[in-house]
Amino acid sequence: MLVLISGVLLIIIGIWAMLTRKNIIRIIIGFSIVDTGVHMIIVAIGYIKNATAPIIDSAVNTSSDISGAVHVNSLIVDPVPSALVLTAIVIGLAVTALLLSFAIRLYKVSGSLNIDDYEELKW
Amino acid sequence: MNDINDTIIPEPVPEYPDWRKDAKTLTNAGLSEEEQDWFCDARPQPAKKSWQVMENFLNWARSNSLWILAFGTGCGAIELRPLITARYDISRLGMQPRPTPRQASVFMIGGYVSIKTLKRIVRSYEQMQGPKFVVAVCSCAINGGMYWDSYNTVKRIDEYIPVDVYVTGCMPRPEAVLAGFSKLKELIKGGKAEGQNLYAEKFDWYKENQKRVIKDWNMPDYNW
Amino acid sequence: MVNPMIILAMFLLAAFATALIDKLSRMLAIGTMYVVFALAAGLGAWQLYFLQSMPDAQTMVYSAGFPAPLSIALRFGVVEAFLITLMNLFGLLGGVYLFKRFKEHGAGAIALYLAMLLGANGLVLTRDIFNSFVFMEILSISSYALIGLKQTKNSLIAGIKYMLAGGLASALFLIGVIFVYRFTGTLNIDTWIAMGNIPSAAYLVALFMVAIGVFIELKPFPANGWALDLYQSADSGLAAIIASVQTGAMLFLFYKLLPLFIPEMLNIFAGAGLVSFVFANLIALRQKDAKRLLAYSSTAQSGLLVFVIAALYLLKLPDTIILVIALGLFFTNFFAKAGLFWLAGIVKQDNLSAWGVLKKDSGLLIIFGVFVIGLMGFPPFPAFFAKWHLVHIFTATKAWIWLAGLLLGSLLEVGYLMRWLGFAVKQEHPGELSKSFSKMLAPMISAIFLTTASFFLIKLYPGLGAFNVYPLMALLLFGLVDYAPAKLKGAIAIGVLSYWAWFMLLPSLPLMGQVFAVILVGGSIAQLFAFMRYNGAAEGFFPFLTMLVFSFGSLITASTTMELFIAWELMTLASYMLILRGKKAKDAALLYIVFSTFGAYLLLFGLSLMPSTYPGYPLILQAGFLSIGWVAALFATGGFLIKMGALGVHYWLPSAYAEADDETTSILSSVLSKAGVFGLLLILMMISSYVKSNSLSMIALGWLGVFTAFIGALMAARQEDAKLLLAYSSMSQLGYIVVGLSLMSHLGWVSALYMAVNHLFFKALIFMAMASVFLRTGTRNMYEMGGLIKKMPIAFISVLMGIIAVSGVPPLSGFGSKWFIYTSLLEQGRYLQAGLVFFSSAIAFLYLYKLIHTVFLGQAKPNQSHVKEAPIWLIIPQGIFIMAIMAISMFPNLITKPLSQAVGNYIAKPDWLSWDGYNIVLNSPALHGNWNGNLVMYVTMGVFIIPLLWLLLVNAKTQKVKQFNIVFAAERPYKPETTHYAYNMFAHYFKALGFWVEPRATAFYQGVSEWTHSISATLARIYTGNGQTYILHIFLYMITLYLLLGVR
Amino acid sequence: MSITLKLIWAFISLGVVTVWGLTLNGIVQKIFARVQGRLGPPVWQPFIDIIKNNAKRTAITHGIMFYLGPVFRIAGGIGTYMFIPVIFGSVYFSNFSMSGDVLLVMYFIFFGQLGMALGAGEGGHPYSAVAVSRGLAQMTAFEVPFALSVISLVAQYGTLNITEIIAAQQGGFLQWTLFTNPLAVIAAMISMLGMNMYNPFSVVIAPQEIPIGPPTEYHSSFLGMLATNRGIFAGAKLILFMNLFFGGATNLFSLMLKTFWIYMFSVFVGAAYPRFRTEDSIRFFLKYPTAIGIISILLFTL
Repeated sequence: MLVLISGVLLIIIGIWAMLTRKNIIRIIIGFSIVDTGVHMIIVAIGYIKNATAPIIDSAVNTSSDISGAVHVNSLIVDPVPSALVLTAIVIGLAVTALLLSFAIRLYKVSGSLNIDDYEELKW
Repeated sequence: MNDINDTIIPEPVPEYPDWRKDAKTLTNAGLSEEEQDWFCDARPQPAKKSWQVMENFLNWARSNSLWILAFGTGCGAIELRPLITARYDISRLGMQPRPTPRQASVFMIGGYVSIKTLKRIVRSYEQMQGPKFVVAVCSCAINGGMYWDSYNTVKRIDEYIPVDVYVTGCMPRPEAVLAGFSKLKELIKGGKAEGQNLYAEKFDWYKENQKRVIKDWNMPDYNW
Repeated sequence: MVNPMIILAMFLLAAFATALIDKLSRMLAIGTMYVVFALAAGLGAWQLYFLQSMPDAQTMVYSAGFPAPLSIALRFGVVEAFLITLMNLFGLLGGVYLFKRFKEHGAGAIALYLAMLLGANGLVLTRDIFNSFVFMEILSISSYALIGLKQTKNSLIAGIKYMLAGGLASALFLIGVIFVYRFTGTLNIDTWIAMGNIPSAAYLVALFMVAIGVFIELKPFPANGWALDLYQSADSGLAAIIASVQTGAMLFLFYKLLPLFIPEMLNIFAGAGLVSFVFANLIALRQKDAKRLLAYSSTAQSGLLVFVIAALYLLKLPDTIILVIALGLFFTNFFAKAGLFWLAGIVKQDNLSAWGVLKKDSGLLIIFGVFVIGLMGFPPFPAFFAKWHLVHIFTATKAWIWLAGLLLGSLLEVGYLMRWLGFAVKQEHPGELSKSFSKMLAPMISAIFLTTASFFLIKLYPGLGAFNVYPLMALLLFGLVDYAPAKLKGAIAIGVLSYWAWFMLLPSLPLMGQVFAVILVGGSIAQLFAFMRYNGAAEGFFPFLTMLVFSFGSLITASTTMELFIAWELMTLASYMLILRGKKAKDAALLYIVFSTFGAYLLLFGLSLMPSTYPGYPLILQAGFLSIGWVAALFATGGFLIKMGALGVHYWLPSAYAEADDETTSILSSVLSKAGVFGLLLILMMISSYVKSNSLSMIALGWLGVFTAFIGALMAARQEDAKLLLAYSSMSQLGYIVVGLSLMSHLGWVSALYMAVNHLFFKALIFMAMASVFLRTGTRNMYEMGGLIKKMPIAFISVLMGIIAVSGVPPLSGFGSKWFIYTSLLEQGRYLQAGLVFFSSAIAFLYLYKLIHTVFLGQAKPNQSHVKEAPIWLIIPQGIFIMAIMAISMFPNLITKPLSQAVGNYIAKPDWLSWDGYNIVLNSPALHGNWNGNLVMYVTMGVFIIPLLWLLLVNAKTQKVKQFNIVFAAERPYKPETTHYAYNMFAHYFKALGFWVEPRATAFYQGVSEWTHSISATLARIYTGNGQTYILHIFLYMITLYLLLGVR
Repeated sequence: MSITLKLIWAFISLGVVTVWGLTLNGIVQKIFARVQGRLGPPVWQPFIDIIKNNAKRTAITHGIMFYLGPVFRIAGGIGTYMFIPVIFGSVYFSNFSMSGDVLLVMYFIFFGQLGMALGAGEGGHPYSAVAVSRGLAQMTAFEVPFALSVISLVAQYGTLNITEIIAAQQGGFLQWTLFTNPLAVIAAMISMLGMNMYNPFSVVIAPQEIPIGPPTEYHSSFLGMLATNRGIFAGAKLILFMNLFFGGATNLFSLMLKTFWIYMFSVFVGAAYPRFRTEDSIRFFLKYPTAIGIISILLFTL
């Protein structure tokens, strides 16, 4: 639950940063924070209290029936969100990287990182 | 009322140059090239009369329907007002003023003719349709009158357009003018008022006279 | 059955291999990429073919061999296959377009482009929500990176804005996904759908977040500032792909999610889509920058598509119908929008008014026209059929607001697209096109594809007769031979049209239809001669002329409302193109098309309320039995009245008539306006069962007609431009026709039709004669002419005959129409209307005299001394119409009897109307009267010839004089200009009655226009250009939608 | 009746109306003169004027339309007359009135006016065109009350046929439209003031201002023809009014009596009033007479 709340908090902080900071790099950092918040939420959703990691090892109490199918008897965390968050992190990373590279290019082209300086395209 | 003594019948102009020999071809000489397209350049031709009985009848009709060109060329034109209003009322003689020369048959020259007015008189006269008659009223129209030595007044109007009847006086009373019109009627009935044909026959002579006095001749020579 | 995995694998493989191949040869790498696209498109097509032969085949594929929850499911059904084909075809075309970029940037760009298409393909295929997210991100990231290839300031900042917005959208999406997963325990969409509705507010919120994540990517107004900047600044080739492929894929994802939404949510999204459609179009209205305009247009279109699928889903229509409609819209948009972006890259001009450079290449201009017209939803493009059905669906379900929004947005769209087309066709610009084969190929092929598809669509569409194809075929064929000399084309056109009219059109029609065929088709053919006067090819006339005439034919023969509407729209389109051909016709043509489209939408709505008809029998035949409701009649009437230029909606008429080419104006006025008469008559026939002459509505219509006649005549009398004068005159004359029709009586309709025929004859005659005058003098201002009777006697005679006929002076046929109108009005007791008609017809004398006096009489102008008679081609139609007028004047039975018979099929001829030889006798209890046109003609000839002979006898020797031999107060005139009484001829009249003709309609429409532009400008202010503001927009937008949804 | 006989009678009737119309014109001139305290021209003066004009030896023409203008004008006059039945019940004086009804007559009036306007236009004189524009403008206005009163007659009698309208008025003078529909008659009579172009509606020919208007350039036999038409056209209009509003005429004598007094109405008004400007006369016609005309229609419909 704490993870969930902190995830939400991170999202709010990130968005606050995106909306108030003028420096593009800071906005990107804000975006990154939002991303992290989202990842935390995902993880938090899959988490079940007192459960183990979704890896069938000694920590997991399993039993087999006659047909040989394996049954998991103890609580384990939902593996899917964990799998998802991995993908999401990769994607978030890619986007952040691209954002940063764009910001650098932009700085090279026009020498400013203040987002208010880029209002040519409008109306 | 009718005092015929005031009326003078003009003599024909005694001598004039042999205009047929000297005739210059008048092709609207006073006009610029561009303007020539806008004016007709046909000479007036003398008109033929129809057979006598018919002509007598028509002359009677003409004499009883004299339409005056309402163009007051001089101070004598003031006499036209009493003529057409209640006191003398020429309409009872079948006469009436017409505002356009096209429809008028009598041109009343009302006194002195300044050179400026002469231009307009010539144009108006030529635009009247024949047979057309001219009555010159006042001394000034006959011999210049009080403008005898004026630099800007013509003295003998019949050197410029043919005149049928002169009415003397300065100014003649309406009765005199009326008498002049009566004389004109007599002339028309007698077939003697052929000023139109005279003008057509002696056209070049008249033009020459006109051009002699009118220095800035910027009119067409043939004012149809 | 194709395993869709192959496609994805192929893309991945190619993307990775590119780096290697590029090392060998860059051309080879590019070639490989093209091959991959071609293969993928081919696979899609093959799958389509396969599914067609085996409709029940299993279309679901599981990636890991397990059923859904355990592995990722892909579906490769008909829709998916269709989209895959289209997208990869597009990828190929776009790739070819971007050839130079690839050549410059090499493997990176190629791989990114491949990845982008991979994302799109995957997005279409997958049935797994998280997988969708992945493909979405692949698509997005590759497009981000591609944008970064163009390293300009604007492009980079637009990229950043795009990434931030995209990132936020995907964050929302992701949170939503994970919460939904929490409730459902699976990521498979089909399983979600199968689980049905979970009654939990949190679940709804989660679903909402998923939906909004996708929706934001679809660039809804006003949360789309980033997208606009992106479209504007990105490379056109890339923008094209984003606008079509990316939007298409996202839309399909949205479509996949629809079954999950509760009705409230659908409602919200439909509403949001509609708002986006309307407002984006509204803002686009005042854009001057072509690419930004396209950006607005793209967002509007995606808004429309969201609206359509959501709304139709909400209405619980079968999936097939939703898909067919949505694909119809999508298909057109897909090609047209991308095509326009591509063209923008070729034109390389930001400013709309600079698009005149397109004129340098007529091929490109035609392509541009195809895209623009397709985008507007004109037939035969698929979008038309989609909109047609949408309107019918909304009408049937009484979804009035949606309907209104749809039509309003479409109207705005027509406004700016046509303005743009106007610039391209009319504005001169010195710039250059950046043409290359690779760039030209893509727009060319998509235009051809779009046109061909449309052509087949209209050909194969169920219930559409062959006649609907003729206009398009004519356009195509004459378009192909447009380089031929005008005289040859004219001869061919006249021959073909005459053959068609005589052997195919006339025999298939009832008498009333034949009457209109004679008016519309016959009248046009006679005027085609005039177009043969042009030396050289005179491009742009004959394709549209023949199209126009054929569409008249299909209008008359239309047997269903759809055929009627298609013919109507094709007619509008052809006439618009003809008007646009005029020298300064840009604005006039725009006004025309906007009003026409407004009328067409009214008509469309009216038609959608109509009952179904019997295909195969012309509507004009069925109209006697059909009965429609008054609402349908009202709207359809409104549509037709706009075409006729009735008072209040006449605003387009003067300028369109004035600015079109002179021969075109003749056709517009004399023929095209009669199409409106046809429609109005059709509607009146259908309501004749319950609306009678003394109904309030018909009396009101009568007054509308009378005032149209009255104001039209007054306006005509104060014009100085001869064409404007004639335009208002046409308006006035059509007013009489409306009055006649409004009588709903035998006599009234006969009078209206008689007037219609007559108006064709005399108005065409006058216009042809005036066309020759304009041709020779080079001006349309009447006061600049004068005295032309001596230079152009034939034109004078034509105009003389024409004005005698217009004014209704006996003995010419015009009196017949006046007689019919008065008697029919008086017979029905419409006394006051008859009085005002009389007043109007008296005012006609004012403008007619002004026309003939100031042009042909009075003083000739020196600069027109060279003027001579018009070429024979303009005289031939005049001859035809003079003969026609003389014939029907001399023998009125030639026309009155057939008309009475034609009308008699719908409203029986009363006993009290009879013919006694040429004498028409009226013996109604309310009115007795008679008219013997033949005898009047003889008497008039007699009383004319006798005085003439007398005058010739008495006046044998008449001196012909020149123009200045006039009595001029004993002076001589000096200039013809100051001697010609022409300008403001009826000043005194308007001193007394000027208050009638104050430009109220102008003020009203200008007010509407100004308000629209102000609103548009104000709305556009929300796009401040600041990236942070755009992020804020997205948030506020999300919150607003959420609040509207009202989930607690 | 054979067509030849018909033609002969039409000529005779035309001759009658010409003589009567010109005599009326002469009488009018006499009356105007007397009002002004003059003796005035003889009653036959119009005839002499016509002879004189036809006897002019020269004439000019500005072109074919100028030449045809008077022909149009007189054709309009004769034609209008030809379409009116002159004497009720007489087969000899019914002209060609079977060709059409009162609408035909009303529109045929325009034939001459239009032709004359065109001829005057080709004359090239600005005053002609000025006068035509005034005339047309005034015409649109005064035709409105006249049309309304004709419409009122339709509402009253249910016919446009002139003979039928006369027939409906037979049986004592109280049956005349004048007494059965006085408002319509008032409207029409005021409109007739405009048609006859005497004061106060004489701005068209305004001799002191635009020398006599459209015929400024006309002269000689052209003018003679126009003058003849003044007789015919005046006669035709008077007979039309007599037929519509004053019970028609059953013999030549009552025709003369009635037309004389109808004419005198506009003459008396003309002799007593000054002139309106164009816009004033338009306003005038479109106010009171039009209102009266509308009321007369409403009275018969409600």
